[in-house]
Amino acid sequence: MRWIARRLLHGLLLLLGVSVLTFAFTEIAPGDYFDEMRLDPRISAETVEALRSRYGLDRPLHERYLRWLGSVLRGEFGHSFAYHTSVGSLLWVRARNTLLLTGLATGLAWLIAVPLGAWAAASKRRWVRALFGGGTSLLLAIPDILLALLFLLLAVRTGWFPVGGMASLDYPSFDAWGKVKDLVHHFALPVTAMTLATLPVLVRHVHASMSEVLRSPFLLSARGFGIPPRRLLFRYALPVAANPLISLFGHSVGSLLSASLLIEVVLSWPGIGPLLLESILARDVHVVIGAVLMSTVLLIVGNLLADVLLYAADPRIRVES
Amino acid sequence: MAVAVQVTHGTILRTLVALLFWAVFPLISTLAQSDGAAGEVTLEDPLITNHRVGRKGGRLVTALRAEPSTFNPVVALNIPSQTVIRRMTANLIRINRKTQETEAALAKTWDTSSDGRRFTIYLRRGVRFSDGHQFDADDVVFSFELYLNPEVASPIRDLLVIGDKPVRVKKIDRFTIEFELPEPLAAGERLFDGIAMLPKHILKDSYIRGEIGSAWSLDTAEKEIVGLGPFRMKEYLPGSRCVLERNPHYWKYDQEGNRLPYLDELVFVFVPDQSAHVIRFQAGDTDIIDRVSSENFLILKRQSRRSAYRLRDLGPGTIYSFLFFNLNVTSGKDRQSLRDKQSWFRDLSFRKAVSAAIDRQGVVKLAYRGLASPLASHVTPGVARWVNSELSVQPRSIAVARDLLRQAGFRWNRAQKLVDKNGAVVEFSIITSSSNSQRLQMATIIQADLKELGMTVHVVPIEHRALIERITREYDFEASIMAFGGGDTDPNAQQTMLLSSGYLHFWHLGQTQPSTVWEAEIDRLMKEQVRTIDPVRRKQLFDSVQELMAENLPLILLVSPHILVGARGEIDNFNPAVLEHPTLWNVEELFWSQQRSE
Amino acid sequence: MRRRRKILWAVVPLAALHGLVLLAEFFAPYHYATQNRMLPYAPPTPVHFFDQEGRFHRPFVYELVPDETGMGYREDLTRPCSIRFFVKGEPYRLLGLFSTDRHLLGVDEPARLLLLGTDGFGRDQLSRLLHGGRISLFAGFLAAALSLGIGLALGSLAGFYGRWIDAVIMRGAELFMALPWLYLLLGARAFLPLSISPVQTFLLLVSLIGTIGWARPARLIRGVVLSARERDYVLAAKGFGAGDSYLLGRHVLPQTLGVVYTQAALLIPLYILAEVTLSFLGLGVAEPEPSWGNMLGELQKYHVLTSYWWMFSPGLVLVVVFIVYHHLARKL
Amino acid sequence: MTTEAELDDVSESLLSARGLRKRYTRRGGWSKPLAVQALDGVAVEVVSGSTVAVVGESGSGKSTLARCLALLERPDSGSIRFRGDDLLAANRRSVTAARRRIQMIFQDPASALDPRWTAAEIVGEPLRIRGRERARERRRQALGAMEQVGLLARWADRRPRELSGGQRQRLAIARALILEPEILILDEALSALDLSVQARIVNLLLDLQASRDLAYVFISHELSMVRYLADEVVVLQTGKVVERDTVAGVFNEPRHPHTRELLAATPVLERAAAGGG
Repeated sequence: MRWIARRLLHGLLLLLGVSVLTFAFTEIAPGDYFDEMRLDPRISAETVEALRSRYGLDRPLHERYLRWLGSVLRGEFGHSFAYHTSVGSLLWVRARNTLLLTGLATGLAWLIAVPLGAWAAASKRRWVRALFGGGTSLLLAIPDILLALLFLLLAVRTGWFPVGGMASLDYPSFDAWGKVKDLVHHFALPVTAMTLATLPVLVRHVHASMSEVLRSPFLLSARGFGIPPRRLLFRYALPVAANPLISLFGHSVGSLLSASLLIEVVLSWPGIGPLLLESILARDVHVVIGAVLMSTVLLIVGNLLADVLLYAADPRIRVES
Repeated sequence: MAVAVQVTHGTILRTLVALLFWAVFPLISTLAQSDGAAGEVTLEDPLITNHRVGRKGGRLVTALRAEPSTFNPVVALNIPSQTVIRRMTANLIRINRKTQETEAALAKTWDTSSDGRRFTIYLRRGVRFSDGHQFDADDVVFSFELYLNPEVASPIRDLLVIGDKPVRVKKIDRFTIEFELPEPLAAGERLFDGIAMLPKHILKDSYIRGEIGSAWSLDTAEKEIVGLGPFRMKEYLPGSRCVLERNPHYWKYDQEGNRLPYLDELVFVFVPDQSAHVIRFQAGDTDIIDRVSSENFLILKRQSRRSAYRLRDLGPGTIYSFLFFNLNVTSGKDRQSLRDKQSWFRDLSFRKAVSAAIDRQGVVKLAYRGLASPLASHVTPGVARWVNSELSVQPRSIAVARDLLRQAGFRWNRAQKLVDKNGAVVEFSIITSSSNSQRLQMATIIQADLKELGMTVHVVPIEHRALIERITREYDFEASIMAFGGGDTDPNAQQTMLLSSGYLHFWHLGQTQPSTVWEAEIDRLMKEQVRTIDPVRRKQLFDSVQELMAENLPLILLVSPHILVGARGEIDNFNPAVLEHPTLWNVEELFWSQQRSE
Repeated sequence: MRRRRKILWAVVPLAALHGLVLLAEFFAPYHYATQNRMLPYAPPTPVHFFDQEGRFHRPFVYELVPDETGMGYREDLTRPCSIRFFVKGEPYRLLGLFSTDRHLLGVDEPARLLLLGTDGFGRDQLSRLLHGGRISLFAGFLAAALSLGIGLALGSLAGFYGRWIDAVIMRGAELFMALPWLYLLLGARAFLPLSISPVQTFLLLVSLIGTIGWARPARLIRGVVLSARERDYVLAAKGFGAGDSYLLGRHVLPQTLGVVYTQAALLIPLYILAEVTLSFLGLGVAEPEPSWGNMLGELQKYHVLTSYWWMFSPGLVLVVVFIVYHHLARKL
Repeated sequence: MTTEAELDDVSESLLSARGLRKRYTRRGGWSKPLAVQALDGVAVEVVSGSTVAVVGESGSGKSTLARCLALLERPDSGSIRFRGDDLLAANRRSVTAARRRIQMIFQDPASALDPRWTAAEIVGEPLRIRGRERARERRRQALGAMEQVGLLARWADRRPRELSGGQRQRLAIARALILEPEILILDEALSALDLSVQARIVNLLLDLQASRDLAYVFISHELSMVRYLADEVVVLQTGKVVERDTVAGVFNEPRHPHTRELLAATPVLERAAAGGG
């Protein structure tokens, strides 16, 4: 447990470092939030200056940082210039939406990847291997943005899927079954796109570690004992192949907030991606820092989770220490 | 199972609340009566509108380009916020978007003094806020106090400060207010259009606490947002939509005595992506669409024969795009190359040659697919009342451009590059906002056009904020393409750009004295028209300003994009206009002519 | 040897592609920036072999003219224009060395040979695709080389020497992976002078991205070095009196080659793609210079996405290039 | 129980180590820092042309001892003298010189040979590091060394994975021999091999010892080969020497209980080894 405390301390230091550097970066990028008002014929330059000083933008960097740190301790994570509200409340709803999308997609991708990768690794048929290799190569080679655009095109051309939003306007008036149908309808496109974007890497990894395990003497002898292939695959081989997959799982948890940015923007999902992009362009600094820190936290949690799972799954690690 | 339990809980809770309400209601109503006993007035003089009588009911859905950032009129700036806020609030006098003239709103009538400095406004009696609270002169005085308080730093304040002095507001009686302007201001009543009236009883506390800026933010409870507009806030879902419902206390009626608005609900869905706007409109998810780009308009048009919507090309709006050169006075060693180039930019022949070489028809065809108008004056044909129709669009002529350059001492070297008197090759950069694809396209077209004159032009798309900083604060650019417009059509709204001391006088900022003769003349004309009440004389003065601008080319005008909108066919009283907001400005009059076929 | 043949399957198409792209001026029928304002978004010109009377003819095309709606195009069937090889066209310098005006393909006046249609300025999409590849492929190489170079140096230092060097470098890597680099890129563009050419600007930004991207390869390389360092033959060489530089150079770094090659094959497409994101933020290659990234970025415009299928060509090329690179990564 | 005093009179020894201590601490991981005393005051004496066997269970500190003796690891305290020079106090140069006299053969030939290199390159590597000869000369000498250990010249361009386990271990020996060392430290050098191969390698080692006057430090956890090969046996337990005697002494009259345990655990394999030879 002391180890976990140490890791958490490390994480905290990392967060501090990230926040300091992010602050420094925002200084490098030219312009600030209130610059946009300079183009508004109704607003005088004095008003812009007054607003800047009200939000402390005329203060030196370190002072602004300390003020921000203070607001983090109060749980507000700073103030959004654009939304006139605390960043914490702003981010939370959108982070939830993003996690809903990526969590669902990642879960789905794992559900598909493990059996598919294992099956392809165990299969001796040439066409299975060729199809598998070709399919994953193709998916891997299609850039996320192109994938999202193709799905958009599909939605437009067929009219089968709604574009944007998580539920219909009439959602509250539907009965339970109608609600489920509506949700599935709205989630179908973004979740599929996201799943397809994460799938190939996962499948490749499952395939690689399973192939390796299946070639090991342990499994060869197990096969010799006449254990049925399916049981062999999932009861014997999979646990052995688990270690690298657990690390990968930690990684996919770590990227839950950041992986879907382009897909969210293109398919107008009300997640953190569009907000982040908009805030970067609008120099709504605190929102950006909040979002970056949030995904850093997830990154740290993901790594920690992977190590804990690894510890739980693999007795060897315990023996070593 | 869990869901079922929740529902039961909810039902029980609701029943309890209802019981409680009915038990306490008589008490509340007596209290309210005793409170308002001094002057509880029924709506004596509602505004009776003059349009086709509609039928009640239905919901209208439209998309916003971005999520509103606040529901607070005091601090709201961006278009999405204002679009929502303006449906929930009202002003004393408003500008009719179609006629571009002022008309009565919360003010039943008003008197203007002969020198144009004093306005006496008579409020409608018995108007109520959306929570049922009475509206009177106290709310007006409170609202203006808020807007004018320098500590609040409301962007609206700048409208109400004329020649460094604020407007004075005085309550005469419960329904009469007097406004006194520090200086004469032609068409001063137009000011009132931008100023929403606020409920004193709701906002007083946060104003006293000094927190008015963060009042009515996105996390404010829906019930607390109270206004005088046709709709009031019902539900806000972060990141996805906000739903407005009919304001039951609205003060407009149709000719048959039906209280407006007709629609039950007005829904704004937040769709950050332009294409998604079009897609959702095509799919029938949204009922009205505005700010359609020309390409998307053509796509919609191609399909409109099959679909139940109609599209309107309203012609040029108030936006004018232009190329301009950096004529600022700069210092510092690192700006030496800029100063060298400024010797060309300051040469009127050079600017004229550039203007003559630009293929404005090409811009219209390529960047706007035909749905834009080339400009002769910086006042667009969309502002019919003020445009100087004597001015004509400069036809493209490379020969004319070459003559102008030759006469100004430029030559062409062996590689057909343009060189100046000192033998320096003419090469400069045009910066544009990277987020605006039309301006980028215009820059690319101009780049190719000027290549025919032997000029080497670099097109540098920069991110928007960086662009603003370079232009307004650092003066670190050579040329840029920008666009202005929106807001009021009155010449007064253009002072900040036209006056040599104005902070939007981008080509040369920070002048204490006009640096050229023609800038001095524009200053004089603009200052005179502000004091002139006679509209005909004002028009003459403003025509001269436009002539001076066209002759001296501080802005090399390009085109004005058309305002393109669409609406579902069953929406009646749809009367779009080029001014903001093009489709929803008369939202209280819109109605569904028949039940939507679903 | 079978392995080598499999690698050839990836290397040969890549080499061919790079050849095409390097000699873009020759293979492209037109200059990439030549606007044809009468032909925005013209579809690919159909190539015909039989004339109106059904007689066989050498390959020819018809001139495209706006159709009645003013929104589309039709072929002007009155005048067939033959396709010819090695025609005279716009002059250029091949590889920056030879001046010539010969192009591989061309067509008789007044028609234009638009094998992949045109973009919104009426510029030939094929010519832009060929030119764009030059920037995109080079940018990918440059950025990947920088990332790998720095990653190799820092990763092997961390893995070989361990202790505090390792700790510092690895904490740095974590930090680098978490930071929002877009800001730095926005800032960097602001510092660059306005009058340098778009290609230079872009390459500077790409170098910056490449420099930033060292963390991931460094972690991988560190892992390999860590295990390589423990090998007995490293210990044995130490026993023969070998110094650190010998050990690193002869035994440890050669171990990382596999990872480096594989990473290179994965990073190059990644960085080619990074340019799309840069274009999204207005930091991509500026007009009129084409690149696969800014050409693909056109698809973000709804009307392009739905109406002009030939504008997908950069996407198709990218997918093919990526497949080949990934194949290479797997076989290395 | 042997004491260090008993060893003092052996003055003509080639390599003598006294009071070696080495402690490993493990940081990080799951629990608090863990310390292991791998060597706790170990002394070893090697006479020219003789074989000292070090036996013990795994974890008894054998490998640490081997690495310390081969100067691949630095003990925390103690002294290592080679021909009388204290190597732990000596300058770099003389350490490098001594290192070339003391060579080590590792347990796993697969890990001890760089898979990328050819046999001739591997054998010639020590020369390459010393940097006196040109490539052609190096190859000539490498082929010579290979021949000495019974490897054919036509295998010179094969890579380790193309050779059998025994051939690989011969390759490692050839590499160790090329600098003409005086001591070879064999760290479990036979345990990864088949029995018949083991026997053949043992015979090779004996031949080499006879022809070159080599000294061996033979480290093993099983005693079968030790009896056949060693002159003297040192028994290690948890970093301490518990018994030191001649082969005959250890095998016939083991004094320490741990030695008896080890002997009991060793299957009788002499016949196999002898028969293989």
